Amino acid sequence: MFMSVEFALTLAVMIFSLGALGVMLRRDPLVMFICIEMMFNAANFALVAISQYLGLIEGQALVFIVIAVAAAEVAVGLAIIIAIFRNEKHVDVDAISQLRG
Amino acid sequence: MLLSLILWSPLLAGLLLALLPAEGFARIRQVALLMSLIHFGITLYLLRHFDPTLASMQYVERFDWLPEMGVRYSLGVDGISILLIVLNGLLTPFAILCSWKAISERVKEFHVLIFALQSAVHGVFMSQDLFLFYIFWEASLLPMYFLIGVWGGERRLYATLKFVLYTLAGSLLMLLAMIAMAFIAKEQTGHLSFDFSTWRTLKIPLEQQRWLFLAFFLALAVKVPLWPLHTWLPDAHVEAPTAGSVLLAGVLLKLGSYGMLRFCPTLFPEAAILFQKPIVIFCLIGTILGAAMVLVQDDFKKMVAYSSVSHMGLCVLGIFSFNLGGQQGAVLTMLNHGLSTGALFLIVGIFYERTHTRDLHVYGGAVVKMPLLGLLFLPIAMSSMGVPGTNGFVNEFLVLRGAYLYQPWVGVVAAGSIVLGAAYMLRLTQRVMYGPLKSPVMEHLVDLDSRELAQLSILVLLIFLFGIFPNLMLSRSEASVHEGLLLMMRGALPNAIP
Amino acid sequence: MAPDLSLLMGAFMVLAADIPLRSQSNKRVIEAITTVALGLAAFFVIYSWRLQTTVVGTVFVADHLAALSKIGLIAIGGTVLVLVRRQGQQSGLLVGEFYALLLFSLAGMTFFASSNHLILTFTALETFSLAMYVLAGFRKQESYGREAALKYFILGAFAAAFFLLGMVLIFGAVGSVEYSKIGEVMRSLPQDSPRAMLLMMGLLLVCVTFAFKIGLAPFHLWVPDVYEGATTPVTAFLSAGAKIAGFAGLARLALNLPFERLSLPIVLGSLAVLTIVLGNVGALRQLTIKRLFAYSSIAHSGYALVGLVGGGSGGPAAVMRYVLIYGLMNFLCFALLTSIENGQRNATIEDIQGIGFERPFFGMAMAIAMFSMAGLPPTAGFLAKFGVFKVALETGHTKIAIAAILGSVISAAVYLRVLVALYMRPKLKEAATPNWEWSLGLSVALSSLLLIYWGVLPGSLYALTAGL
Amino acid sequence: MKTLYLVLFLPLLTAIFIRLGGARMSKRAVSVLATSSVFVAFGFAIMSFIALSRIEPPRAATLIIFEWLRLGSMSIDFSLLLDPLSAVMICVITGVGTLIHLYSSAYMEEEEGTEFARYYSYLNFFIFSMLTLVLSANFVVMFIGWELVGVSSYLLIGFYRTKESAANAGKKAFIVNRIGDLGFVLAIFVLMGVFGSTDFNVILPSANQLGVGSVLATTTALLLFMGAMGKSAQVPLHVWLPDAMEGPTPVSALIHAATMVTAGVFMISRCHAIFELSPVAMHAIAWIGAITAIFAASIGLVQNDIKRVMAYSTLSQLGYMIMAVGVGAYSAGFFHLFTHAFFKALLFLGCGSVMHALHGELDMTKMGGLRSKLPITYWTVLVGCLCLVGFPGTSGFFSKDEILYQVLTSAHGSIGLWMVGTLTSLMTAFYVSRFFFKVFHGKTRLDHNVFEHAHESSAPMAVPLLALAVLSIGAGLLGLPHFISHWQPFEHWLAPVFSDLVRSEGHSESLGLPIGLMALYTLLAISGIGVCWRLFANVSETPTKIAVSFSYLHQLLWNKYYIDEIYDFVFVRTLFGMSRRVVRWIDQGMIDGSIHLISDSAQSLGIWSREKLHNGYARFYAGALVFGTVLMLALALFTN
Amino acid sequence: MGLVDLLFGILSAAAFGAAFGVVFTRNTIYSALFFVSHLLCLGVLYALMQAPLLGVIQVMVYAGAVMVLFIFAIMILDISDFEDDEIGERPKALVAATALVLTFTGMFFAYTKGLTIKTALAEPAHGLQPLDTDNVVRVARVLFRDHVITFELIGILLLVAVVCVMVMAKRRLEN
Repeated sequence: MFMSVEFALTLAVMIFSLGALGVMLRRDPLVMFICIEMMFNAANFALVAISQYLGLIEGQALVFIVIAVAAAEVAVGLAIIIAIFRNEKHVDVDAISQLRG
Repeated sequence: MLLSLILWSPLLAGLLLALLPAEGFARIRQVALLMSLIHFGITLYLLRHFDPTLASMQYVERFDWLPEMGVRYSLGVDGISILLIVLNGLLTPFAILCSWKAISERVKEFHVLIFALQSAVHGVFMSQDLFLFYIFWEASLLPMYFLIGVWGGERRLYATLKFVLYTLAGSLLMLLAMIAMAFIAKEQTGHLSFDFSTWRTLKIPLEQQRWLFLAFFLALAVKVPLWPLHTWLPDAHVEAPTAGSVLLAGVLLKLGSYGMLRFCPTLFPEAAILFQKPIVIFCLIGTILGAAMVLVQDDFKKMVAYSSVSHMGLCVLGIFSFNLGGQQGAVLTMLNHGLSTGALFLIVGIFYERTHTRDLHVYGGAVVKMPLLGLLFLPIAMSSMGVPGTNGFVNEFLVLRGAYLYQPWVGVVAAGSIVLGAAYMLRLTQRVMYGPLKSPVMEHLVDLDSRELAQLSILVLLIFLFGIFPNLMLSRSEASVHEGLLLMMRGALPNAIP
Repeated sequence: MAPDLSLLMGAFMVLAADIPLRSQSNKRVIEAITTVALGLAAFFVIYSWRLQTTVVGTVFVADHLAALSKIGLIAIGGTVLVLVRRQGQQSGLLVGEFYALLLFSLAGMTFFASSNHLILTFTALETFSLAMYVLAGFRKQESYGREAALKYFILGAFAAAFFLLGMVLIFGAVGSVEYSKIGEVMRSLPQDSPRAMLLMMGLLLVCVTFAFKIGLAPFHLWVPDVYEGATTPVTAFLSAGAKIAGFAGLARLALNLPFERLSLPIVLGSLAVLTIVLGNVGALRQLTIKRLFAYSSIAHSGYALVGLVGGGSGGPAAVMRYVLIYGLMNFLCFALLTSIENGQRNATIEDIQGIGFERPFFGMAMAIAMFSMAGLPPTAGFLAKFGVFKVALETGHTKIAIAAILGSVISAAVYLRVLVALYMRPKLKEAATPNWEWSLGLSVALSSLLLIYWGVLPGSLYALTAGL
Repeated sequence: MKTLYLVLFLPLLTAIFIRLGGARMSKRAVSVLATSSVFVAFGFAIMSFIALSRIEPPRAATLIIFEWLRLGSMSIDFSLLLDPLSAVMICVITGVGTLIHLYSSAYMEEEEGTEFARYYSYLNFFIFSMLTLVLSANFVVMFIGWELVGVSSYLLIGFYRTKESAANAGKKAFIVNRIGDLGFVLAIFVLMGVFGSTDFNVILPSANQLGVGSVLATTTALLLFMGAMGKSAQVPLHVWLPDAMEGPTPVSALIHAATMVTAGVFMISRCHAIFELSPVAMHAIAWIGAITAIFAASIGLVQNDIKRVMAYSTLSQLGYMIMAVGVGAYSAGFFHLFTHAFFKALLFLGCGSVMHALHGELDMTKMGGLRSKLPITYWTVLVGCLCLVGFPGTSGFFSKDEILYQVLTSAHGSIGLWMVGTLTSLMTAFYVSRFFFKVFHGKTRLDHNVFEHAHESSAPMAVPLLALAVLSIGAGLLGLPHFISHWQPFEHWLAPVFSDLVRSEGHSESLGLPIGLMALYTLLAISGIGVCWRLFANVSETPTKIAVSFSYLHQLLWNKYYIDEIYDFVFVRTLFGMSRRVVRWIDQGMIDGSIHLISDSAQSLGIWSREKLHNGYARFYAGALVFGTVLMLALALFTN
Repeated sequence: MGLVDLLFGILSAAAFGAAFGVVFTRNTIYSALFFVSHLLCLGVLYALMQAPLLGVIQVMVYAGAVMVLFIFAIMILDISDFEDDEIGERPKALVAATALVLTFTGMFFAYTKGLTIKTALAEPAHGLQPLDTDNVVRVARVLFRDHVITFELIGILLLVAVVCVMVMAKRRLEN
C-alpha cells in the first residue's frame, strides 16, 4: 500500500514543496541551504521510486550523479556562506540586501 | 548607378566633412554648402533625363543583398519619387544656409547629420524593396533625433524623445506587416520577397489586408502626421533648430504621405477602399481642427507647425480620394508644402535669430523695420493659404476637387479649410508684420541680409513658378499616379476594369 | 570534444602554472596560457565546422548548434580577457584562480551546449554555475561582491532543484532523459494524455531553470543585483556567457522536442513579453549604468525567447544570431563602461553626461551600441530583432510579436536616454574620462564596426547560422 | 486680339517693376509710370473694343495664353474671352483706373517714397487681377482673378499697415471674401463634374444639361451666387465693405465702388445661363439683393462718417444690381453697374477731396458750409449725388428706373421686390441729400483754422472729378428708356451675350406704366431731397429730436443692426473658444494625455519593479521563482 | 499490507516529519539534526526500493560527509542561538506550508490527471530481474558506459568546487 510509486511520488513532491517553503521562510542561510538539499533529495527519492517501478537501472545511476553534484555544491555553498558570515556578525539573509532597485 | 550616386553622395559628403578640422566653422559651412549645391545639381540632372511619359520605375538598380531573406538592394524612381528627391536636394542647401549664423556650436557634427539625413530620406524615396525602405525610414529618425536633441530649444529632450518614440511605435508595427507580407509573397511566389513590384502582384485575402493595411497606415500616419497622431509635431518643430524644422516639414513629413500614396492603395486595394471613409473623416477632422488650432496659438513656430497638420491632412485626403486629380494634388501638396512651410520656418528662424523669442505677443509691426521681408513674406503666406498665382492654390484646388469627386460633402467640408487657412495665415501675418511696433524687442530688428534674402527670394520665385506653371510638376508625376490608381482599381474591382 | 577538452586543459595548465609562479610575471604567463587555450579551442571548433554531427556516448553531440555556441562562448572568453587587461588590477582579478575558473566555466558551458542528455546538462550547468557563483563574488573583500555571490548561489541552487524535479518527472514519463528519446515519446503521445502532461510538467520545471539562468521574468530578480555586485568583466561574462549557453540549451530542446504540440508557445511567449516589459521598464529609471545594462540584458533575453515560441523550424537560427549579436553589443557596452570606470564607485549616467562630443570615439561607439541595443537600423541589433520577429510571425504568433515590438518602443526610450545624457545634456564637473588600453580601444572599434557591418551586410552571420 | 495681352499684362508688369524698383524711383516717376501704363492699357482696351465691334455677332473671341493645368484628359487653359460683356468691363476698369491713378498721384503725395511705390504697385496689381477676372474664358481663370482681386483688395485696404484697424479690415475683407469663394470653387467642381470642362464656351451654351429647375442647377447657381455675395458684399456677407473704408479713398473709389464689388454682378451676368435654369435661385438672388438694398440704405440714414455713408450706399446700389440680375434683367443690372461705376467713383473721389482738404476729417457732423471753399468738389459731388438719388436726366435715374421697371414687369419679379426697391429709393434720396447738405451747406462746424485753410485740391485731383462727372451724366444716354429713344447702344451691344434669353415682355407695348413710374421716382427723389433740405441744410434741433423719439430704431441703425457684434459672438468667438478648447481638451488633454499616461505608467511600472520587485531580499526572489513556476504550470495546464 | 510495506510507510512518515522539522525548528542545529534523520530515513527507503547501493551512499556521503560539513559550518559560525522570526509565528507559517504543499501537490495531480499516477508514467519493462540483483554492477555499467562523459565531468566539477572553495576561503587572493 505504501510501497507504491504513487505514494512515493506524492511524498517526494510534498517534501520538495516543503523544502521550497523552507527556502522562502527561513532567514538563516544554512537552513535555506539545507532546505535546498532537501529538495534535491526529494527529487532523488522520486527518481529511485520511478526507476523501481519502471525497472530501469539508469535512474539509480542518475541519482548517483546527482548526489555527487550536490556534494560539490554543498562544498562551494558552505564556503560562500562562511566567507560572508566571517565578516558579518549576524546570520540573516535579509540583512544581505544592499543590492537592490 | 546614378541613383546610388545621389543616394550615397550626401553621406560621403558628410564623411568628408568629418575629416575637416572642427574649428574652421566658416570653411565647414562653405564646403557643406558647395557640396549640397553640387548634389542638388545632380538631382536636377536626374530630373532632366527622367522620362515623364513612362509610368514604370526608371534608373532601376537591383542587386541581391540578403538573399536569405529575399532582400534586395533595389532602387528606382518614378514620377512621384523624383519630384520628392529633387525637393530633398533643394532643401538641404537651405538648411545649411539658414544655419549659417544660428548654429555656432558643433558646426561640423551638425552638417554631417544634415547630410546623413539627406541620404536617409533619398533612400526612402528610392527604395523599391520594402526592407530597404524600412531601413532608410528608421535611419532618417536618427539624424533628426540628434538635430533636435542637441541643437534644439529648451524642451528639446522631451520633444526629441516624443518624436522618436511616437514614430518608432508606428513604424515597428509596419515592420511586422512587412514581414507578414514577405511570407505571403513566399506562399504565393515560392520565395521570400520584399520587392515592391512582387508585392503588387500578390492576391491577399481581405481579412489579412485589413490588418496589414492598418499597420502600414498607422506608421505612415504618425509620420504625416494625421490627426490624432500629430501631437509630436508641434513639440518637435518648436524645439528644433531652424534647419531641423525646415527639413522636418519639408521632407520628413513627406516620407509618410509618400508611403501612403505608394503603398496603401496599391498593395491593399480592397482594404484601402474599405477604410477610405474613416480615413477621409480623420483627414477632414485634422484639416479643420488643425487649422482651427493654428488660430489660437501664441507661438510663432507652433502656428506654422499646426498649419502643417492642416496641410498634410489635405494631402492625405487627396491620396485617399482615389482619383487622379486628388492624388496629383496630393503630390503637389507634398512639394508645395515643402516650399511654403519651409520658407515660413526660415522666416521664424530669421526672427528668432533677431529677437530670441517666438511669443507672438511681442511681435507686430515688423514690416516697418524689415521692408524686404515684408515684400517676401506675403507670397509665402499667400502660398500657404492657397491663393491663385502661388503654388498653394493648385494643390488645394486639385485636392478639394478630388475630395469633391469622392463625395461632394467631403469636398464641402474640406473646402472649409480654405477659409480657415486664410484666417490663420492672415492672422499670423498681421500679428508678425503689421500693426504698430509693440515691444522694444522689435525695435532692434534689422532687415534681411543677402544670405537670407537669397534663400527667401529663391523660394518665392519657385512658389510663383509652380503656381503659374503647375504643369511643370504635374506632367512628371501624372503617368505614375495614374498607374498606381489603375493598379489599385484592378486589385479592388477586378471585374470592373479589364 | 576537442574544443571542450582544450579549454579544460587550459584550466589545468593555469592551475598548474599558478602554483610555482607567484611573481609579477605570473600574470603574463597565465594570460598567455588562457589565450592559447581559447585559441586552440576556437581552432578546433572551426576545424570541425564542416564535419558531420558526431555523438559521443549518446549524451554528447558536436553539431552545428554546439559549434556555433562554442565559437560564441570562446569569443566571450576572449572579450573578458580584454576587459580584464584594463580593469583586472583594480578588481583583483589578475590571479590564476580567476583564469582557471573562467576557463572551467567556459568548458562547463560548452558541455552544456553540446549536451544531449538531461543529466549531462545538469552536471554541466552545475559546473559553470559553481564557477560563476564564485566569479560573481570574486571581489569578496567588498560586501557587494559577497552579497552577489550569496544571492546568486542560493537562488541558483534553488533553481537547480526545480531542474532536478523536472528531470525526474520526465524520466518517469519517458523512461529516459535523452533529448531524442524524449522527443520521440512526445511525438507519439496524444497531447492531453497523462503521460504527455507529466512530461510537460517536467519540461516546464526544466525550463524554469533555463529561464533562471538566462534571466527571464519572473525568474530574473537576481540579475541586476548580481550584475551590479560583480566586477565589470565578470558581469560582461555572466550576461553574455549565460545567455549564449542558456539559449543554446533551449534551442537544442526546441530542435529535439515538438514545442508546438505543447502549450509551450503560449508559456514561452508570455514569459518573453513579461520579460521584455519588465526588463525595459526596469531600465527606464536606472542611473547606474551597470544596472541599466543588467535590465537591458533581461529585456534582450525576452527578445531572444520570442524566436523560440514557434519551436524548432527557423527559431534556433534566429535565436542564435540574436544571442551572438547580443554578445557583441554586450561586450561593446561593458567595454565602454570599463573604459570609464575608475575606482570602486559604479559609474552612473551622470558620469558620462555631456561628454559625447568631446570624446567622439567613446560617443560614437556608445551611440552605435545604444542604437544596436534599441534595434534601430542600420545596426546588427535591428537584424537580430528582425530575425526573431520574423520567426514569430512565420509560426503564427502575431500577438506575441506585436507585444514584443511595442516593448521595443520602451527599450528605445531606455537607450535613447543614455544618448540624451551623452550628447544633449550639459557636462558635469566630475565627468568621466574614458581611458583606453590599446586592446580595449581596438576591440571597441572592431566591435562597433562589426555591429554596423553586420547591420548592413549580414551575409556572413547568416552563413554562420545556416542549416540550423 | 493680341492687344489683350497688353491690356492684361501691362499693369502686371508695371506692378512688379514698381514693387521691386519703385523705392529707388522718384514719386513722380512712379505715378507717371503707373498711370500711363493703365492709360495705355485703356487705349488698348478701347482698341479691343473697337476690334470686337467689327466682328459679326455673336461677338466673341477666345485667346489661349498657355495651358495652365492638365489632368488626364482634361485641360485647363489660361485663356481670355473677349465678348461685349468683358469689353465693357475692361474699358470701365482701365478707364476709371486711369482716373483714379491720376487722382492718387495728388492724394497720396504725402506718403513716403517706398509707400507711394507700394501703393501704385498694389493698384496696378489690382487692375491686372480685375482684368483677369473679367477677361477669363473659363471658370478657373475667373476664380484666379476672383481671388487675386481679393488679395489686392486685402493689400489695399490694409495699405496703412501699421494701423491695427486697417490690418484688421483687410483681413476681414479677405476672409469674408473667402467664404464666398468657397461657394464659387464648389460650384466649379460641380460644373467640372457635369461638363468635364471649365470653359464658358463649353458650359454656358449647353447649361441645360444641369436640368431646368433641377436641384443640381439650383445648387450650382446658389454656390456661384455665394461667390457673388462675397465679392459684391450682399447680406449676410456684406460686413467687410464698410470696414474696407480703412483703405485710401481712391482705393475705395476704384475697388469698393466701381470695379471689384461689381464682380458678382458681372459673374451672374456671365453665367446667367446657369442661373436661368433655377427659378428658386433667381428668387433667392433677387430677394437677397432687395434685402441688401434696403438694409444698407437704412443704415446709411444715420451714419456720420462720410466714407461709410458712401460704403452703405454702395451696398445698397449693389443690392439693386443683384436684384436686377435676380429678376433676369441682366442688361439693366449691368447698365446700373456701368453708371454706378462712374458716379460712385465720383462720389468717393469727392469725399477724398473733402478729406484731403480737411486733413483726413471724416465726420460730417463736424463739416458744413464747404461749398464756398471747394467749388469744384461741390459741383461734381452734386452731380454724383443727383445720379445716386436718381434725379431725372442723370444716368442713375435711367439705370435705376430700368431696374425697378424690370422688377415690376419681369417674369421673375414681383410687386414685393418693387416695393422694397422703391422704398430704398426714397431712403437713398434721404441719406444722400443729408450727406450733401451736411457737408457743403449750412454753417460750418469746423475748427476755424481748418476751415480757413481748406482749399480746392490740385489739378490731378480735379480732372478726374470733372471727367467722372461728365461721364456720370453722359452714361445715361447709352441706355435711355425705350419709350424715349430707340437708340439703345448699351442693350444692343450686350445683346449677343444675352441672346439666349427669351423675352416675354416687350418694351414698347405701353407707355403708361414707365412714365408713371418715372414720375413716381422723380417725386420720391424730390421729396427726399426736400425733407433733407428742411432738416439739414441749416442747423436745427429737429433731427436730434427725431433720433431721440425713435431712439431704439436709431440705435439699431447706428449700430448697423449689430451684425458685426453678432458675427463676432457667433462665429469668431465660438471658433476661437472652440479651438482653444480643442487644443486644451483634445490635443493636450486626450491625445497628449494618453501618450503621457502610457509613458507615465511605464515609468511607474519601472518604479514599482524597482522598489517592490527588486527589493534586494533573496528570500523574496526565491518566492517569486516559486510563484512564477506555479503560474507557468497553471498557464500551461489551462491552455493545453 | 506486509511488514516491508509497513516499514516503508513508517519511514516515509518519519522522513516527512523530519523534513517538517527542518523547516519549522527555530534552531539551526536542530534543523541540521532533523535533516540528518531525514536523510537516514531516505537511505533506508532507498534500500527498500531495490537500491541498496544508493542507500549506502546516501547514508555515507549525505548523512555522513555532507552533514558533517554542515554542522562544522554551523559550529564555526557559532550561530546556534540565531532564531528565525517568521518561524516564531508558527500558525502563519503552517498555513503557508499547507498552502504551498497543497498547491504543488495539487498541480502535480492535475498534471497526472488524478491520483492514479501510474497512467502518467512510462510502461514498466516486464520480465527483467529486480533492480537489486547485481545492483552495483548494473549501476556501474550504466555509469561507466553510457554516462562516462557525465562521470568525467563530475570529476571536473569536483575540481572546480575545490578551486571555488579555495577562492572563497583564502583571506586575500593577491600575492
